[in-house]
Amino acid sequence: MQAVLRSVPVCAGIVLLLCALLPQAAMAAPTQSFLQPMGPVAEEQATHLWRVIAIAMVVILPVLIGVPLLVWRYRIGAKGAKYTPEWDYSAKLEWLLWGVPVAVVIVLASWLWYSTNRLDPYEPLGPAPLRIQAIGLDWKWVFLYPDEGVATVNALAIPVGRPVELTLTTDTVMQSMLIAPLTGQIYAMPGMTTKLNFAATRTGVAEGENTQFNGAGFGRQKFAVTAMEPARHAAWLADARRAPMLDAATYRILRHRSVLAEAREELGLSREATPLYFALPMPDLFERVVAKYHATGGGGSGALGGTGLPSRPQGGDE
Amino acid sequence: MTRPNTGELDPGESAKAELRKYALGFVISVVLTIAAFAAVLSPLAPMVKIIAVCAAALLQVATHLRHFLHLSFSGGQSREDLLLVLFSVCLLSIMAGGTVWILADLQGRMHDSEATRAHGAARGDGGATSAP
Amino acid sequence: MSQPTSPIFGRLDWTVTPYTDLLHHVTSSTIVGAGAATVLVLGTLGAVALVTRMGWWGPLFRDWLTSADAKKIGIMYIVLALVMMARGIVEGFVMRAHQATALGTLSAPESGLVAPDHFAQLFSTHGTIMIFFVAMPLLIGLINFVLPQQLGARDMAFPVLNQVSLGLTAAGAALVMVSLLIGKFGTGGWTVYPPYTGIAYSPGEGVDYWLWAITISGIGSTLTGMNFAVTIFKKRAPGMHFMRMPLFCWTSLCVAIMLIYAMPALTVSSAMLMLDRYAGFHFFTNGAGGNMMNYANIFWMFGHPEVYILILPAFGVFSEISSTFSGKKLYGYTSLVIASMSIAVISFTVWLHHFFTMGQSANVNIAFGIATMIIGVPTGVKIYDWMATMWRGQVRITTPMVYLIGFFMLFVIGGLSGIILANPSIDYQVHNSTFLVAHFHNVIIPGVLYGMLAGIHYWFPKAFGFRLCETWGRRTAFLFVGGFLLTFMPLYVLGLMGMPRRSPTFQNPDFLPWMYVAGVGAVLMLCALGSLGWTFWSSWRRRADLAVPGGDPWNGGTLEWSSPAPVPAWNYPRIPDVKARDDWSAAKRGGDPWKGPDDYADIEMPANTRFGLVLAAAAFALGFAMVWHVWWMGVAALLAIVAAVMWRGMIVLEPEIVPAAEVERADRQFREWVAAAPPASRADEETPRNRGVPDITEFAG
Amino acid sequence: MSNGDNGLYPGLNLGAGHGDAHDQAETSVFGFWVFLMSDLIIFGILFVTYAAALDPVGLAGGPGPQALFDMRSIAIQTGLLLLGGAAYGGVSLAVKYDGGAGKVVAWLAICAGLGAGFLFFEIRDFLHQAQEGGIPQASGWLSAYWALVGLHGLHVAVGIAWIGASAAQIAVRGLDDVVKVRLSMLGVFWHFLDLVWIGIFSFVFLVPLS
Ligand code: HEA
Ligand code: HEA
Ligand code: CUA
Ligand SMILES: [Cu+2]
Repeated sequence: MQAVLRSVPVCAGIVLLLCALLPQAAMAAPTQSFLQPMGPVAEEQATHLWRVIAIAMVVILPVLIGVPLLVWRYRIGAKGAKYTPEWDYSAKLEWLLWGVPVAVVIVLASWLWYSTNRLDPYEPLGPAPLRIQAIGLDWKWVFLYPDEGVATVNALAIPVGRPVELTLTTDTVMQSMLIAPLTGQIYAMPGMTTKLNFAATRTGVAEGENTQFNGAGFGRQKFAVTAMEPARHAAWLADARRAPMLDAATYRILRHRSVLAEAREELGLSREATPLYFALPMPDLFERVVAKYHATGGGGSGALGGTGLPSRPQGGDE
Repeated sequence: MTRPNTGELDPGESAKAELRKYALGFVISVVLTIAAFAAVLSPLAPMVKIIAVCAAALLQVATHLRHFLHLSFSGGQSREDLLLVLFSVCLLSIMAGGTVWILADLQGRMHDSEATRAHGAARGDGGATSAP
Repeated sequence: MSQPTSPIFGRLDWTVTPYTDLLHHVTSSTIVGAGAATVLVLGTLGAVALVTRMGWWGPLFRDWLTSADAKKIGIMYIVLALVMMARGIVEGFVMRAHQATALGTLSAPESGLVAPDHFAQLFSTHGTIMIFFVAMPLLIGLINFVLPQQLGARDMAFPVLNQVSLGLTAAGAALVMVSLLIGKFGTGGWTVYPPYTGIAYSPGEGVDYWLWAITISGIGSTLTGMNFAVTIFKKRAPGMHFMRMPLFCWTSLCVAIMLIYAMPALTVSSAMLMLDRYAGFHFFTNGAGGNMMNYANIFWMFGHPEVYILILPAFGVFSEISSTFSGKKLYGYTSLVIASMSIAVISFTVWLHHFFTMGQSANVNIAFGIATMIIGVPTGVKIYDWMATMWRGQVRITTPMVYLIGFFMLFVIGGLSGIILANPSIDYQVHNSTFLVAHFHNVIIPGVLYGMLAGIHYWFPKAFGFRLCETWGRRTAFLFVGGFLLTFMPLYVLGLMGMPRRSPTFQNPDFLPWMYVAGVGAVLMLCALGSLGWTFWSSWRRRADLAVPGGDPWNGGTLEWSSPAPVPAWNYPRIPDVKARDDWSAAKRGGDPWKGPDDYADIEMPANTRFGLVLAAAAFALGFAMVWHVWWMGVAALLAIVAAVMWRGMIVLEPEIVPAAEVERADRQFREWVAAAPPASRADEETPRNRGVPDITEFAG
Repeated sequence: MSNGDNGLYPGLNLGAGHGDAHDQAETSVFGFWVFLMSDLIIFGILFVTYAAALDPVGLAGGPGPQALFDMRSIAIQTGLLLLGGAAYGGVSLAVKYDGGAGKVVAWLAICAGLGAGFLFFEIRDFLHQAQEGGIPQASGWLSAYWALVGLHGLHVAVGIAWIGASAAQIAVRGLDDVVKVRLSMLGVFWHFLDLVWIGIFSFVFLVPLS
């Protein structure tokens, strides 16, 4: 029993140590974490994380410190410890037990309010954002720059300093796009559009990914986001514009359930995970993909492929 | 606690009273139902109609609970049952109200791109007339 | 979908077993699959052989399967949970082993122990089993065993319905188990979000297994909730006012309320998904007016209350043991009651926090985020109240207390990560990451599982008449604490590093060290499981030394400690007349607590019936038939269910009468034994001198 | 509460000296109320699903309320169900005050008849709507409509079957305490269907037609 008692504070120590160390460890990782932000959104999110932890310590630490002390002080047979078996209520203590957590929650809730409003992903970060559209496909992302006439698969390039407005949809099941060092995630769903507004404040490469499981290739639905100087970005766009066209036939191949490497193979390219670049002849491709799911009759299969609905039983509409 | 419907009264007397209660409930229900239908057929503004229908429905639900299901605050089991119903309605309104709020908000934020807006508009008046 | 359907066998044929896959390609993945199926088959055969050899079929059928006694039903629930748990834990271990070997590149196909699709089945079955077929049966079983005794009642309000609930839960569990051998389970996780789980993207039987298993067992749980609620409202012993009920009864009431009002949401969302899949409806499909967001919405209307269904009984257990093992009254009874009830009610107002990232406006997220944080207040109050209970007590570090201490130290970290997740702006980053996985294992294992294990240790003597070995019990508890820390703390790190949950592969080599640590932790968890098994086994072998026929081994305060151990079927010879909160402890303080009643009367006990068994079999047949499109069998099973229900509605079950003389004989014998037994003080608690008759000069907690 | 305080149920007249029967009745009928509350949540969720689908996206170009709903038939159904509900008052009063089994069965028959009439018109509407293209596979809104109204219809059918079973029980056992308790549960169920229908005719039919 003594041994048991002695191990309690040791365990407590380990827990505290882990709490302190774990986040440090996460910081050491490259480019995939919001703890090394590349833009204002992720930066504020990381700050808010530390803020919440700090405030909550007011109510958490008493438990982590108090419990080992209690166990030690009031273990059976301990000398000099008071024993008040009938004591079961104290009005003053009640005020404290309820009051302190309430106060902490009020503080936390105010910060929550502030940061949630501030980080609404639909709010533009500044005037004249760069418009980009993302279409989630099974196990890859198609990015469209409608104003520049450029499309890519699994590559996103943004100019440092200029706000970006990313509009998302999918042409398959529900997905969720996260570019941790730049911004949080948001769901993308067929027939619907959602938005992410963000900006990069320094150059670098961030990894983006889908976080909503969608089948066997899920673990490889990643892409690189490169934040570059505006001049380089312009050059990048110009380069991409000289690439082959993203026509309906190509799009239909991309829609197959495949990861990037497999899709490249189907397009007659090498089987590796290098992004694809296209010129975009259809500036309204995104709108057409969204509209597919609103077409009267639902399960239609237009030039861009079907909607994945089971074929309609007869006697439907019309 | 008092006992509702204990049957301690003269049976004949109480039967009549209860019958009257049922009858009254029935009459109120009929009136409210007719009111709701009449409102819809009337030339009132849609918003007014909807409010009228909802009000009639709520009143009628209350009538049924009171006159047919004999719920009341008077005590004993009826009271317990009524509290149960009220608690359920409370939770249900949280769930239903929350759902309406959430889904309406989402719908608004996800279908406001040019693509979906154009389609919604093209299909006009709530799909009432569908055949092209 | 043009899979051929035979009129007799539906879509069943010989190609649906994992052995066929193994014959096709021999990989580590198919070997694991076939191995699991083999374990299932051999395990079943072994169990059948054992029961036959020992001639246990008769007693099994008479004393257990057809029994309507809530205590036996409770024990059967717990056994069911144990069986399912074995699979759930092994799956957890395989997932950890897989991820430790799953570092890959973007261009090469996925590597690692199992194939991506197999991995997806693993997390889907693991989550489903752990939530619905381990945690739920554990807590429902414990409540079944304890609640009537603590209320001073003979049984549940509806004993036959209780049997039906167990049957339906078992039928659902059996469906999940069968999916190991026949066909495959779904890959949609335990949340089964469409459209991925719709017919277009998940054709085949997998999702249907989930749907039927969950619907069938879900109906069972709803009925259980009603049973608990009505029992608490109508079956309390005279004098047992609400404000005298032990805290465990209060948390049971909360669980009941949540089951009644939350389970229907699960039933509806599953039924709607079924209609989509079987009948071409468009509730959640892509296009045609389907609205997949509504699935998430309805599912979490159930799902969030569900997680508090899991935790509240554990909180009830902690309230009991903190007081008993501190030899002290429970601090802040009223506060604890208010806190439990507020957790139950507030839990219905927060469900949106599971989809902060769906795209709604900031004000919606703010409202639900703040509502979520508010739950921290009553939870914190409970924790502080238990600490206040230990303050100025005489704390014995028995096994349940080790679990309680582990709970204190670890659960607050899980709670803190919950509070972090409740901030929409942070959740945008860590939603769907392993940070979330760490959060919920961090509240479920130190919260729910430690609580249930503590409860099992605490009440085990009441059920079987002997205590569990404390030394091994504590060893097990320490292994669970250490194993937990190693397995799940790394997942917080990985989540902050940006690793999504449910990842069959990853490309970042920095993840690898953390994966190894977590893998070691999973091994420790397996050791803990082994140690738990050893605790049961070694205690059973020493049952004569550990026997506590006096029935009150911990000098407890609530009613159930006044009866012998094992407790007789009728619980109490006369329904007790309750005069105080912690009536038994008050009686002990008043002196002469073991005085028998003046006279005895016949006792009516619920009679045995096969109704639950029949319904369970029919429900299983229905689910299986529908999964495999064997329509005739589905119709037959449905008709059988309707017929059985009609039959039950028409007849009246007569209770079994236990004659007064028999009750009197048993009761007198017990009381004479107690009078002769030497009382054991707290210092002797862990020694063979503890025969379940405490020294009543010591304060009973 | 079980300590001797028997708030009796309407429609029950178990007489003095039936302490246990009253206890049991209380437990059973209260339990049944609890069950119905759970059911209420199911209906509630289906109601909001229906409401959420009542927009151009949910209608998905399929036929809408104006094209499918027939006010006259809805009015008839409402009338039948309302009468049926009120008629159960006859059952309750007969059980409570004269105890004549014949009278009880007669009232039960009237309830069942009115319920069957309701179902007849409801099914006729369903068939008609299907012919117009208003099948549940046509749109999210129609899926919700069929599920909600169909589930209510299913409840009515169960109610009618239950009435039949009750009549059979009266024939076999006579009007004893067990049957009385079961009749009072049936009563709660039958009135509950009316409550749900009020919601349906108001929110499913009348509001969209406004
Ligand atoms: C009750 C819930 C529960 C429990 C106990 C566990 C226990 C474990 N889980 Fe968890 N897990 C889930 C619920 C649970 N899990 C859920 C809901 C998911 C999400 C699924 C999804 O994605 O949809 C998940 C997902 C999940 C993943 C997938 C993560 C991902 O998405 O990337 C992994 C991976 O390693 C994992 C590992 C483990 C491990 C190693 C254990 C082990 O540590 C297990 C060890 C535990 C014990 C050994 C305790 C056993 C003791 C008892 C049960 C009591 C004994 C009973 C009696 C005495 C009667 N779990
Ligand atoms: C037993 C189960 C259980 C319990 C008890 C909890 C408790 C809590 N959970 Fe957890 N949760 C799950 C099981 C549980 N959760 C599961 C299974 C999921 C994921 C499902 C899936 O997606 O597969 C999940 C997911 C989940 C999410 C969704 C995240 C996402 O998907 O992105 C969120 C977000 O808010 C959340 C929050 C909370 C909060 C705030 C609590 C609070 O109740 C915690 C309260 C406790 C404390 C705060 C600690 C003690 C208090 C004090 C010491 C003092 C007072 C403190 C303050 C005033 C701050 N949980
Ligand atoms: Cu998502 Cu509309
Ligand atoms: Cu939650």
